[in-house]
Amino acid sequence: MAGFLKAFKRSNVWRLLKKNARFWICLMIIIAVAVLGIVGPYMTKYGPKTPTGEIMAPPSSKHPFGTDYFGYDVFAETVYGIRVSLTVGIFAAIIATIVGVMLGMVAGLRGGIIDYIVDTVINILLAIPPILIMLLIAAFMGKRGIIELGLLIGLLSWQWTARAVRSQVASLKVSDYVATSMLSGNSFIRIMFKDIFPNIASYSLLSFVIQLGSAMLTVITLEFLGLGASEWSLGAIIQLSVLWGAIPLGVWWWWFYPGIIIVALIASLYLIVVSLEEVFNPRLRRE
Amino acid sequence: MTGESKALSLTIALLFIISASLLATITTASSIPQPPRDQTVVIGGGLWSPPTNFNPLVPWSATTGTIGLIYETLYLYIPNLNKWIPWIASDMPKWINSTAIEIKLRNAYWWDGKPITSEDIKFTYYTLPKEIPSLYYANILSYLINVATPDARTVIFKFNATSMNYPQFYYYLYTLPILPEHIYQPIIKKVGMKILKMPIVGASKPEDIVGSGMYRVYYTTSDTLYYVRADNWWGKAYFGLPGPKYIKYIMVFSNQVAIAMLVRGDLDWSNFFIPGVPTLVNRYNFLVTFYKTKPYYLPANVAVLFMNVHKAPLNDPRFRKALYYAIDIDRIINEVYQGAVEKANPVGLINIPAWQQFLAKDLIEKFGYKYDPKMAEKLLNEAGYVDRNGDGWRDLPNGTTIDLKIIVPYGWTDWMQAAIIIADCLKAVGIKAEASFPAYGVYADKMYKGEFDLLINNFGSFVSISPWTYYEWLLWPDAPKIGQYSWSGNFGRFYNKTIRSLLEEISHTPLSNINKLKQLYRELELVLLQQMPYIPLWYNAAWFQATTIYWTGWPTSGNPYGMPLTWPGTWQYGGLLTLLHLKSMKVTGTTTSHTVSPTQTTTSPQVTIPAKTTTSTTLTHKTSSTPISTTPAITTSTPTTTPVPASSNATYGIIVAIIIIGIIVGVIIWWRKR
Amino acid sequence: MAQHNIKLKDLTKIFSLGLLGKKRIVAVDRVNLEIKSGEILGVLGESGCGKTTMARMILRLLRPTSGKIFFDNIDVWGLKKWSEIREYYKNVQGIFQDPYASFNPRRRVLDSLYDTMRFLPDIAHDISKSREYLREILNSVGLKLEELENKYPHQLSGGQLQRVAIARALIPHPIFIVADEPVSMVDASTRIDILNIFIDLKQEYGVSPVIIGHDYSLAYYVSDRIVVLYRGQIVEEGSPEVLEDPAHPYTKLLKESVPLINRKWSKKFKPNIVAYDATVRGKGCIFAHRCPFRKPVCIEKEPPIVSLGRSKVRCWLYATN
Amino acid sequence: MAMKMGFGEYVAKRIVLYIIVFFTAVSIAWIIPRFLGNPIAIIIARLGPGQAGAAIAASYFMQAFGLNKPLYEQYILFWIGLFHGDLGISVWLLGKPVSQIVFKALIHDLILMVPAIITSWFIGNYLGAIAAKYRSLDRILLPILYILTATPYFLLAMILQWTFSVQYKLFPAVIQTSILDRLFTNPSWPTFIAFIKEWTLPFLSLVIVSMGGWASGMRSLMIYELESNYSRFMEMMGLSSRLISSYAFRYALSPQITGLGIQLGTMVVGAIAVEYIFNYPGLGYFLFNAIINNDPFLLQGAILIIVLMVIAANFIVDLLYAALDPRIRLGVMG
Amino acid sequence: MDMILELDDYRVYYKTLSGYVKAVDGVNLSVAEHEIIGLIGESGCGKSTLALSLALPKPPMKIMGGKANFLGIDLTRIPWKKRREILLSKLSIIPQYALDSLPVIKKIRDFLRDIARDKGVDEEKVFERFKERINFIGLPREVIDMYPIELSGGMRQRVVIALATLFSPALLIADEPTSALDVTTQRHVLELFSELRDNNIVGSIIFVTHDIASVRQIADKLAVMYAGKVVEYGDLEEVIREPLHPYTRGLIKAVPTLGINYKKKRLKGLAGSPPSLLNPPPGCRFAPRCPYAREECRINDPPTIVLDGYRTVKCWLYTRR
Repeated sequence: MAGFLKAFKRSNVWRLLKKNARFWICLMIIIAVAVLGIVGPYMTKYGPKTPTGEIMAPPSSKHPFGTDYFGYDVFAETVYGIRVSLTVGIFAAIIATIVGVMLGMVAGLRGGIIDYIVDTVINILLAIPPILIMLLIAAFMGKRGIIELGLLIGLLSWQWTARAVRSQVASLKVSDYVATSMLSGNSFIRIMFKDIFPNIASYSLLSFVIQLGSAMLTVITLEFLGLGASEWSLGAIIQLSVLWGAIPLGVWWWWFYPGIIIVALIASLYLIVVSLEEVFNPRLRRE
Repeated sequence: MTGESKALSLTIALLFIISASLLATITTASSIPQPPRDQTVVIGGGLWSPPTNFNPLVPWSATTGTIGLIYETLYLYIPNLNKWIPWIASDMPKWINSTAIEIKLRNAYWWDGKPITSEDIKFTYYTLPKEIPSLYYANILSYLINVATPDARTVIFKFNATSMNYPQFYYYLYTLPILPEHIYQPIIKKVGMKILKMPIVGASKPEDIVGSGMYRVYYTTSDTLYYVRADNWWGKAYFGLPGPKYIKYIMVFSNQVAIAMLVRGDLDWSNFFIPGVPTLVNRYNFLVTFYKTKPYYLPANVAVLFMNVHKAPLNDPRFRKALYYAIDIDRIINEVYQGAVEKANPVGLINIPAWQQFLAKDLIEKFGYKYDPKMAEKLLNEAGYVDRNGDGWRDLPNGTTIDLKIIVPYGWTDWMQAAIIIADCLKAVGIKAEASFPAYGVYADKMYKGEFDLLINNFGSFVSISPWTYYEWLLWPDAPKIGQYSWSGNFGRFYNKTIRSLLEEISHTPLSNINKLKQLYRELELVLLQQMPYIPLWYNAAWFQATTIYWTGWPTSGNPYGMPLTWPGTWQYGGLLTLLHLKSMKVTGTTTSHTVSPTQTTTSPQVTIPAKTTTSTTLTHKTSSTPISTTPAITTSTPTTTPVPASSNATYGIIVAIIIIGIIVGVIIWWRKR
Repeated sequence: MAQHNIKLKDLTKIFSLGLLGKKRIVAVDRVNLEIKSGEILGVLGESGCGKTTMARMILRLLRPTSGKIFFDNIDVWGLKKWSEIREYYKNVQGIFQDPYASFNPRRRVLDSLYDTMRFLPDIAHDISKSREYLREILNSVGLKLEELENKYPHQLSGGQLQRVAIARALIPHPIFIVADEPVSMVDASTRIDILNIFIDLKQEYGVSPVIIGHDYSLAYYVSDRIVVLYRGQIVEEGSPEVLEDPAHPYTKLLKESVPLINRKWSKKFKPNIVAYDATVRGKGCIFAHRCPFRKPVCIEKEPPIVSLGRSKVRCWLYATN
Repeated sequence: MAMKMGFGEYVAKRIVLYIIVFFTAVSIAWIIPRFLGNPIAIIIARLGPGQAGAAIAASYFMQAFGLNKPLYEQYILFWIGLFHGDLGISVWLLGKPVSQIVFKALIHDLILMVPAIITSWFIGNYLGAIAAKYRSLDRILLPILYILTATPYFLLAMILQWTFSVQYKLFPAVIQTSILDRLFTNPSWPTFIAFIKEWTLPFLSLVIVSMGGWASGMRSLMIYELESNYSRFMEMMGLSSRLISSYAFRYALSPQITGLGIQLGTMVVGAIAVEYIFNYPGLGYFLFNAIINNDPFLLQGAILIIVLMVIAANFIVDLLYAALDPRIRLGVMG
Repeated sequence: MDMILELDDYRVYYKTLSGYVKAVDGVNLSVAEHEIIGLIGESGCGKSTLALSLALPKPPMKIMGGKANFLGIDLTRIPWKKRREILLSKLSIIPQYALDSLPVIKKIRDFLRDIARDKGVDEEKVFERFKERINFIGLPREVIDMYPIELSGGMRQRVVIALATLFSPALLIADEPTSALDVTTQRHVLELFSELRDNNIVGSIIFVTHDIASVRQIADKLAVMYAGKVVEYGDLEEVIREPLHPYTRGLIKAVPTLGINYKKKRLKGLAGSPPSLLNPPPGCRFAPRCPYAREECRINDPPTIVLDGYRTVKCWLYTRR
């Protein structure tokens, strides 16, 4: 591992990344949000449902994000919300990436009927907005825990990854080195993991980050529509603020802070992908 | 132009032509002049589906106002004053003997000019339920033997003394709409039971319904219902005419829309639950509520926490009692409602005179139920509900884990928040509980089937002449087993022999026999306090906010003439009186043109009407000089409706289409130039 | 030395395209060929003639549409068990055109060799033994084991890498090595050395290379026997000398068009460069539309294979019908 | 080797896919609500007191909605009804035929979404092309574009609502559906202007967010295209960068056109939140209410129309794409 | 004879993260009027860089020094606007993979129109000129109304040639124009180049290739590049007949020709591989592979020695001391 790190540091990737200010800013934001979600609950003396006694108080040193209609501290709500939303998002992204990479690889490598089925499912999921199905299922799901919701989102958003992996693998499959590997007497599984996977690993990583961004967006939207995992997720805070008239009542801090954190997080994820793509792909590099 | 650009522009043009033609062919046949704003009272809160059904025989489907504005009842009942107002009846019902009641009628007539006679009353109360056994009030015949009509203005109801249900009959007196026999009888002859399936009875469209009330349907759209004053209403001689010439009843589904419309003055009379009323009342001083300060509203019904008493641990009265001690109802009231509702007493009798007299205050004091988590923990410990598996939550004595779920419908924000707080309170005493928000339909299904742990509901607990209606709904002794639909309010399936007999006896006791009733209710309440089969939480309010921009004369604590409700079937509680009291701001002559500018800071409670014309004008309303407002009354029935030629629709659609296509062509040209 | 062979029997590959597979491209058309051990077979053909498809079918990488391939009378595509397929690959190995594409860019080149070592379980289990073995193999292709240690494909030159590819194919001591354009991506100055390796393989190890290529003079240089492919069919077959004096009009055309270092093109000859549509095939001779010696029968009927002594030609010119 | 696939085959293949999509989506929309709860309960819940009446009403509605039939029969009847244009009666908006509701909602959606999609598509692609072309501008534009993409539709809607209707009272905060109705029943210029005012904010919310997506997509596509062989060749021919980028733009448009169909799907869903905030009576609004009110009939109807809309858009886009890209039009792919 | 292009100590480097790759490192070369000069070398020797940098020195490519005098203009320090004017009208380039270089979304006519407008030339004149060219090249006239994808690779290649010669440039640079073509088409295209020159449609041609046999067919002069430097230059016939530089010698020896079979004569290639241009060795860059290398060769870069007036060789062997 240490050797790998050393090699990595010497490599072009590291050299390019070091210079990329955007990458570091975005990474900082993501880390900051994650830290807020992990440590945040210990930073505030309020729980998400602890009445503070001040109703709809604007942001102050005591309540950095103000308090809401019910007199709860918005900062406390937000940090607890980040926890839930981020967990669901990460879980969903992991599932989507794993399923997408696996299906894409198997379909691309095996071809035939499996490929046809996967391709058709991908096309169906691309044609019907998957979030529509998510909405439907989420609405009628008895229990919407973090795991259930993560599964739901993950299992319905792998199609982009799968499609990209499938076409990459399909072109790798006819490549000479896979043929060489077969001539070397390697089995299908060995070829998949030794020859195919390393070549899509960096794509899988990028795909995971993109999936995380879009899963977060989906999570937030579902939460906003009241179909999220818990009453304290980021989207749910915003939903509650809308339902309780935060806009006409002028309680902008109630929804603005959680909202801006969501945007900062997702935008950072997307921008990191742009930076990484520039690093991995010389054609996109812009001096 | 090269091939591909041609293809592109053609496709886009096609897209727009499709949408434009859809636009042009949009339905709806006729168009009616928009009623002038200052003669219209805009109401919201009681319209939840498109105004298409006006059949008073299926009140659950009937549009609001069907009973009250179109068809009228014999009496009005004002719960907050415990006052009867004879409406079609001219006097209070008079007992001739112990099995007969006599009611005299006013000189009332239907819109078609025919008088409302005792035959119509008999038709409504006796003939109809007899001919349609599946009518919702057909059980009246179990004690109503006959209805006699000695003359056109006198009705005598004859009862079976043993099966007589006094509270129900009195309830029917102010809730059953009197129907025109001359219109309904021939239809029943022809279609029989199928009359229940007719959305409109005796007419082809709502505008042509023959009723007797003070408003008739003007026209309807899919989400708006217009009523126009029936200027030949019989009651003019007795009550005068209501103020607003038009009622515009709008369908709004969300709080934030209601708030937005209310503070802009687009909604005159709101029966919505609206969050932040204290803030709003402070900020917009044209807003009126019944009370100027807490609790702002009159109580209307009871929000009850139902418990599934067949499921451990909720089958244990000790556990249920502990729940009462554990739940901080005041917290819900303060956090969720900002004090706009009141805490319910442990049996849930609303603070209206007709109910309060039967509240056994001494019993309640003796039991001393209150928020006391220590007490709750003590009770739970005593009953053996302690943490047995070390997960931090209490378990059943046999070691099974307890995991309660409180369900309320998704989108019912105040209840959602309340459920969260309840779950929070339960967690505080070590009971694992979670608030869950299924879709309304799922919630209702679970509720009627009894497949739940805990839920909040209030449907049948509306204020009435007698607490019997409340208890009967809540404790319906014949509720079927869990898993089968029980359409009564005994969602928790609480069966108790004493209660069954007490309810029976109460129904057979005349309302005037107060002492006996007091005794019976006391016994019933004793059972409730001992068993705690449900927990009354707070009194849901008669949500009412009004603006004084166009209309004044709203009922307030200073002039509490009625409950200003417009929900279906509740107009008799004061909504009709409110309409009679309303005065146009224009008539009072304060201003001909006013501007609403909500005061931005709560510190300057300046009266905004007439307001200084500041830069921020949200709504400028010029008193119109449209012919309708100047010509006092087209006294003959409905205003003439001019069907707009279909071409006008199409023309408009085409204009819009041309505009859109123009924009697109412009964009294409711009794009081509690149 | 025992005689081994690979027999192609009516080998055909058709690529179906489109929704219902209506568009068909016949890549290999009823090829009958016997590849014998102990000789270097050169397959000569331009791009699109089906030579790569044929190689991949022999290497069991692409399933034939019809026809069969026999290795010592074993139906190659009838093999089902993985162990049998491995056994086949132990005897028949392959080398591809682009050495950089033939090695996984993410793996060290030696890893690929060690993979192949598993054909020899006795040696593979002993690290020092297998290193010795590899060293020997690499020496025979002119490489040193130490040069390759920890190297990734991109760190080697094309010539070196192609040598590694040959070494890899050589590991199980196969009977045949099918090399698809083994030198076309290698620099001109080193090409000949790679070809020499194949010659050495035959002479020293008894491996029989099948060298597929498009270069006229290279094919002449390296082959013991030559097969000329055009649009999926063998048009001419014989000793390398047929290239000097071809019989088939197509081979003639090739000979005239090929640039050679030691002569300039004659100005008289103008090659017919009419392109063909890969999806269209007439009834007659596949070369008929470009053939300067075309007779009516060429368009009507498929020509027979005519034996001319030193070569076999598929042409009506030599048929005595 | 060029793969050949005729234009007709391309279209046929897409049609087959869309038919599968249609059946799958509509069946899912039909099945899911059946598993949960009796939609009749919601009607009965409105009834209030009275055990006797409720029981009668329940049996009446069970029969009226055909819920007493076995499931497979209901499913068959559903499809039969569908092909007769009969989508049943809404439970939530009791008594109203679903077809009427969704038809009207569809029109409202078209009024909102078609201009929004087209506007955002044009502006977004233009911005993306500019960002790809001018590197100095890219530094500023790139983060902005991605921030826009990362913004949930509803958040932007709220920011706009707060800014433009609460702080500066330029536009009304919500749609009053009556104005929309009046626009159709009784059109007049004041109504039209009032409508446009109400329409502006939802329109902007949709445009600005999806614009970010288009622009960021266009940017990467353009960068690729500007590095491609033909761009190189054109540079070698000394052609102006204006012309080269216009070619690159044309190339990059093809995938963007394909994206249009898919984007429509996300926009429909994004529109749910926007319609919810602005009370705009489009399909998203009814879909959402159908979900939370357990109205299977309205749900089916709304999904059906949305799926049809997405499919129709995808199909138009496919044709457009084929028409624009000679590679498909001439039947050569790959 | 007038010189069209004179390169003097011309250097083009690539900027990479690890430093500069010295792809063209001090090249002296002249192209006279009306001559075809063949530029050959192995892959990675800098020949394509040299060709491309004259037309389009774009990052990461960077001109590091020297002069490139083209018709009196120094191409190394010419502003972009000025260069655009020269390109196509005076200096044209046919890029590598020319058959993929046409924009497929436009008909050739539309593409021509755009070129005409962009260059400020009359459209009709351009159409006329183009028709003339395709006529000359041997393409049907209908080509102008077709999409590039409707054409075969060879046809597209020739369309590119037609486009590049549209304004009769004084210098045409052709970068590996035939490597992706069939043998027959290759011959046609190659002959086309000399015909273009013979008919004065283009002035001079720099013909960049790795195939010495094809350059043999058309060029007048030959320049051999090795590792960023021109190692030998002279009259084509002379160089081929009597190569002076050890590299050229080895290269020519390594190329087989028809009639040489391994059984008759074993050819030998050049051992080793070219050096990395990131850190080239001091001294002669060919020294590590050179059979004649001496101590001196490894230390000092050999000078360019001019023989017979214009023939040059860059080797210590030919220094007079």
